[in-house]
Amino acid sequence: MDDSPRTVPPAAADIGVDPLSQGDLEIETYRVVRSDGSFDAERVPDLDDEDFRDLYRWMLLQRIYDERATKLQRRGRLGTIASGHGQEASIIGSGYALSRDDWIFPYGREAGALLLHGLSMRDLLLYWRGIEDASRMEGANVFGMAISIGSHIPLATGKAWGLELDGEDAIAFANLGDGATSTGAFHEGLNFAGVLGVPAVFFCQNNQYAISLPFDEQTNAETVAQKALAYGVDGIRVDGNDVLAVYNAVSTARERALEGTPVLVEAVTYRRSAHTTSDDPTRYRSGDEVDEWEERDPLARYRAFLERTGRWGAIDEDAIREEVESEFDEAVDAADAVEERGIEELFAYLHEEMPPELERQLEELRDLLEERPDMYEFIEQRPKG
Amino acid sequence: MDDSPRTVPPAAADIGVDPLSQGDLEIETYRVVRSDGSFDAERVPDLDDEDFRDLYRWMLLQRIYDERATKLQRRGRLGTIASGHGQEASIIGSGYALSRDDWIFPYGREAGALLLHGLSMRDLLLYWRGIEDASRMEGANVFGMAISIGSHIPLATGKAWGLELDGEDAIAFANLGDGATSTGAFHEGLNFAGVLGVPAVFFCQNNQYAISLPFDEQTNAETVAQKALAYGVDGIRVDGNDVLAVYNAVSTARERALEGTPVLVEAVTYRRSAHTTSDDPTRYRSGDEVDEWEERDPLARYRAFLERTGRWGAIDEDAIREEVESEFDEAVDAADAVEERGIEELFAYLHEEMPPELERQLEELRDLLEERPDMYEFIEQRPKG
Amino acid sequence: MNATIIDAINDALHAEMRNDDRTLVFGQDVAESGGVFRATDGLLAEFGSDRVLDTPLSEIAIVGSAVGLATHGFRPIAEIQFSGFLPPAFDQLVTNASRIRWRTRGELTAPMVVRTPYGAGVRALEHHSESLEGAYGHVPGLTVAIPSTPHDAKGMLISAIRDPDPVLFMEPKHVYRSLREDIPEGDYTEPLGEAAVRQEGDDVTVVSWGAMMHKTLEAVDNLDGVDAEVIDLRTISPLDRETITESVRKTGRCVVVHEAAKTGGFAGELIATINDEVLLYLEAPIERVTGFDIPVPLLSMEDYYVPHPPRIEEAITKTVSY
Amino acid sequence: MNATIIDAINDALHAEMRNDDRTLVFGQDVAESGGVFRATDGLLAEFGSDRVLDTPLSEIAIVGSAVGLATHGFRPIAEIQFSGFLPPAFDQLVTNASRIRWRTRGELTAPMVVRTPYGAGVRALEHHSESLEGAYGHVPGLTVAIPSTPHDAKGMLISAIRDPDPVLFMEPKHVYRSLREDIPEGDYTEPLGEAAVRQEGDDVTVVSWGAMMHKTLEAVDNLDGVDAEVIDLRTISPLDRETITESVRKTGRCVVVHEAAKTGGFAGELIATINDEVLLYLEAPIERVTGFDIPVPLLSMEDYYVPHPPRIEEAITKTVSY
Ligand SMILES: Cc1ncc(C[n+]2csc(CCOP(=O)(O)OP(=O)(O)O)c2C)c(N)n1
Ligand SMILES: Cc1ncc(C[n+]2csc(CCOP(=O)(O)OP(=O)(O)O)c2C)c(N)n1
Ligand SMILES: [Mg+2]
Ligand SMILES: [Mg+2]
Repeated sequence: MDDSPRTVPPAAADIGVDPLSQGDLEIETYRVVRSDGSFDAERVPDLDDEDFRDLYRWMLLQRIYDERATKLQRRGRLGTIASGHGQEASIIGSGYALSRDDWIFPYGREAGALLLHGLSMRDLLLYWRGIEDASRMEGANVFGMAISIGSHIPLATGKAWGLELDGEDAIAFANLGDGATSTGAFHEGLNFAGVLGVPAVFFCQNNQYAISLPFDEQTNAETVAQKALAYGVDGIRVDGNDVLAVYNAVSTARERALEGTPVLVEAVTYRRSAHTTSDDPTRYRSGDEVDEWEERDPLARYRAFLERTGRWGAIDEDAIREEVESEFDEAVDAADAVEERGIEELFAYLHEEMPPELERQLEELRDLLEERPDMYEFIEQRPKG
Repeated sequence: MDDSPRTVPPAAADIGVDPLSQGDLEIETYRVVRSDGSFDAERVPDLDDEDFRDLYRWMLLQRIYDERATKLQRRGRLGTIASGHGQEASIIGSGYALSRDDWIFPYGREAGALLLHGLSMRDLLLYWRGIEDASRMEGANVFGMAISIGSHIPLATGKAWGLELDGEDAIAFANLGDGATSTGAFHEGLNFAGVLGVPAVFFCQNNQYAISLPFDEQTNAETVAQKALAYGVDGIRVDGNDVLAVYNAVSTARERALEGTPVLVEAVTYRRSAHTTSDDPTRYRSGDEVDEWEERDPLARYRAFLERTGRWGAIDEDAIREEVESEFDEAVDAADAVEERGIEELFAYLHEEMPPELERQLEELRDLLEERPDMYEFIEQRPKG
Repeated sequence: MNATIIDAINDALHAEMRNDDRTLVFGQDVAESGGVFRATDGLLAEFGSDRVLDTPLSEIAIVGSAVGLATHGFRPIAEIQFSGFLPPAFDQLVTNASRIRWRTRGELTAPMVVRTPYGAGVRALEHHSESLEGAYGHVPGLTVAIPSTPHDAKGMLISAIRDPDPVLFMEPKHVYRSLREDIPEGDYTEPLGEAAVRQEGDDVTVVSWGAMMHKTLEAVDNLDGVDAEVIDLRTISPLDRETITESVRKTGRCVVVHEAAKTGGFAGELIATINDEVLLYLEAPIERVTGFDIPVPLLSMEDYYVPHPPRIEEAITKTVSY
Repeated sequence: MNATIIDAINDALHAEMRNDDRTLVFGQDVAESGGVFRATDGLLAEFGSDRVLDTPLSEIAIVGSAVGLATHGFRPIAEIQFSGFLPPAFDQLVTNASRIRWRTRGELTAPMVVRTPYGAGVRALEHHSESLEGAYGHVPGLTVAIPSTPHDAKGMLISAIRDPDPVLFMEPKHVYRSLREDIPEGDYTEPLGEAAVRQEGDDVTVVSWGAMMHKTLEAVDNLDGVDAEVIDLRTISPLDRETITESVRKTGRCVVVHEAAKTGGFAGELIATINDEVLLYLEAPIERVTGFDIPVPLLSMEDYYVPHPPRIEEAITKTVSY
């Protein structure tokens, strides 16, 4: 038994083994509008002027929302938040391509898409203020925020499965980042979706970073889109700073999904802000890079398109801005007006029927609070967020 | 806010979004010897006659080992075992391409490769008899059997990383089945290997089933090899019933891995036996299919090649058979001769230093055994396995 | 009908699949082959491939997609082939299944069951014999149920399927086929969250669950002159504290038997509960008879690991004669 | 050097990376950015990118590859960014890390550390505040260590890195920066598996660990006329049973404080241990002050969840006046 080779002869060069390499792949990045505002006329989606205006409005809303929310956070009136700054075209282009009947699985940066989907801004602010009620996502087909990265992807597969079984004309739409693609949950969720052939679209905003990790260290794959091949689902790579391209890509993906082919869409974009309000990006990336992407600003590009196509004249940016600002003001006021929750809230909602032990725990806490009514005053007194 | 679209207009056909589909891929299945024994002369590896003979010998050994182990199991002298019947070319072709310095991560069916790698047959039998000592894998660079499917893949990545850091001229070689490719551990392990560029080869024997699940329900991807693209590593698809093709494929993969590109190799083969000795495959697959694959028998094909190339004359199959049979007999005798382990074995080896509580537990058991020495007689008396 | 636990589970699945067409069964090898233990045998033929499916080898996706389906109004009954393969899906249990209702203030719920055979004793391979009910029972919002008899297996499984919240249903595979009893045809339920007194007695309370229940009964049977009260816990969480404390109030002595490793095992919670409520009634320390603080050994020695009636007898004798 | 816990951890990493060139640090954002809590700040600059690496968002791969590296003779020190993201890697802990030595009868070993910040109180997002030490402490073969002071953080982390077996090192992030003390320069170790008596007393033993240690000390301080003995458990597993039982033998009363949910939490093991060995010394039931049996709420209410000194005071008073 000991005569087996201890060293191996190198394989001869001419034996003809020709591995499949990603270099063999050609992956186009779909684009409609070039950075200077020039565009491929055939690809311009067939939308009303109002829609073209709305797309701009919503991108602007996303931008203003992020700015104002960040300020609120700095003033201690929101918890940690994650901004979509720089990703407006990806967020709005995708959100705009969805039906209200679709189910969105958010992961944090897509405020505009959620609001567009019917969520109230008040609730979104309450969520970032750390108030569970807001996760009810009332009136909108929106799941709880997937703070545990990737954990929602198998849920989206299950939801899509349910939609399919019920014959509904709607999809499950999972938002995710490039980092999420490295999780086991992503893999198992996409693979199973592929096997089931359910109406799910997995929308990855490849914003080049997962906190400090650049995309080229997240995976050795050159694109996210090619990961679709591992599951036999379709992959689309789209310029994520081109709102019309994203709209087209997601519309197409949605149709394919409804026909039984799940789609992984990669929107190539850039996170221009810090990861969250707790992050300092100067530790890990250059200002030059940030500047470069500033030049590819999605709003500016879309505005150039609107100008070239004569649509800009009818758009009153200041009016939109004002409208959005006051919408935000109102949302903050509405959020502030929400009543403090009682400690009962803590114990409710975990079970349909509260188990005796949990009731006992609530009782004990109530008793103690009667004795020491000021025990938690420090909580009620501190800043919101 | 309520003016967002409730229904979505279908995307126009001509907007030019052209998703990447697996249909776009062309994936060759590498082959050297065709089923009739004819072959591609350029691809025949440059091996000695002795090597050509050895390859046959080891395949035969794998076959005989599986048959005899299955019989032993039926007689209650081994636990559940998993046979490599039908996969001999994949097992031996890959094992033969490795250096003894490489680390094999086995998953269960690759007896021949492990024996070739220096493991003693006695130990292999002891392992399937459920005796941990055998997992020591003495004298061979072999990890514990990955019974939890896929769980070993990140370990192989870590091991390869260690080999790389130490500048060793060796790879980590993970054996796995098609089922394992659906696990999160596979995904994260391969992706991380791709990022690190470590010398790891992931060798998937796609034997068309994971217990009862056919490959086309395991994933919607048409091949395992294409999953490499998700990680930016290389992929090779090889006819797993062609021992020379597997040898070439793994040799090439090994070289690439040593150069910094991990490789996922898919050997297309077939599990001709039941999944394990506890399985009844007639519940889920047709006899016709099994017969079809019997015609593609890897030993017969290789023998036809040896005949055509005039090498068969020098091979005395009966002598090999006899030699292997007696090797097996000796291994069984040696396994039977291994002394019963004492209960101390149960408590050792979990920690370098046994914690006091575990010592206490051992003490208690010892005390009880003193009082009731026959307490565990039933265990000692029953069949081995 | 005269049934083993496997028969009872199979029967419960049939019954509830008939009752409620929103139920779905899926997992590895559950459809075409009827499950590696045949628990799901016959379901595919009766209910078709829309409702009975084989899945890829993906524990995360099995549990995660069950959550997604459940929020859509289905009642998924997922199988994890062996409890040793549940850890890959632990995150889905903790992060999603157990708290979807909580996270959405009742807007979305996860009425789902994850069935899994657990425990040692069938001479299976490594990782096939784990008992981690203590860890799962510590996850708020997750019901963990463990039947020990055919009657309960059917009745509790039907309850689990109807439960509005997620249930991890752990099946003692060691006694899958070794016990038979008559169980009712058609549907009936046994409540979750309620322990059962299997045998009344005054001298000592012995609490156990799953396969250990039967070792306990054997031990109690072997002991002459000890009048033991035997409690089958049946549900790890939510815990039926009353039945336990009531019994100990009466007997003043207690032994807890479980197969999982001792340290951090669920016996701790039971002892803490007894301490909370009936400490002053205790006439002796509560004994634990458990697996040792090691992994379950491979098959040649696994039986040394599992609590054996003599160990239980010893503990009962010690407690009673304290 | 005057140090916070974060400083101490950072210092320990520097010290041990200098001592032993087989140590490697990796995890999400540990290299370029120095860690989201800056625990690994400066390591990349000093030790280079071969030994200090950012990994993809892959908890399974982080823990699994650490096992592989460790078996190759390295000493990986992996970071899981928040303990709420450890569940995806639970299987690697159970199936590989904790039992490689066992599975190979000592042939391969996994001298590795998984560091993770745990617990609530920093107003982080969902899934950032979990305390599952009870579940991890139930996995045989896994050491679970939790320091509560800068001095211990450094000394115990150095011990963990040098430990021949895997250590899950859970860091109480709530007090990462809120405490300072002088700690020795250079290397020193604090043993794993040994509890520390933080304050001696005769009336009642209060056991705690991590951030709760400090709430406990605050509560004890607030109580006049109670002479409490305060024990910092420091290691969940292996458990230092002696220090606990010795103390309770003296005081006859005990309160356990932990942040994790009550049911199935590690207090159960402590109470069981006390029951085992010093039941007859108990003059009152042992009280548990714990998180409630719910997930940690989002930031607006998380502090209601966390044991607050008044709750601890109440429990101590109740025990002492029993
Ligand atoms: C499972 C898990 N691991 C780690 C984290 C910590 N974390 C929060 S966001 C983040 C990066 C996410 O990157 P990406 O998916 O690209 O999304 P992006 O933030 O860039 O939009 C990490 C590592 C987490 N939330 N969940
Ligand atoms: C994580 C995990 N899940 C489930 C199982 C049960 N199981 C054992 S082998 C097997 C199928 C494996 O299929 P494959 O990877 O194709 O290998 P093959 O047996 O076909 O060689 C399954 C599902 C397991 N061992 N581990
Ligand atoms: Mg990103
Ligand atoms: Mg297979």
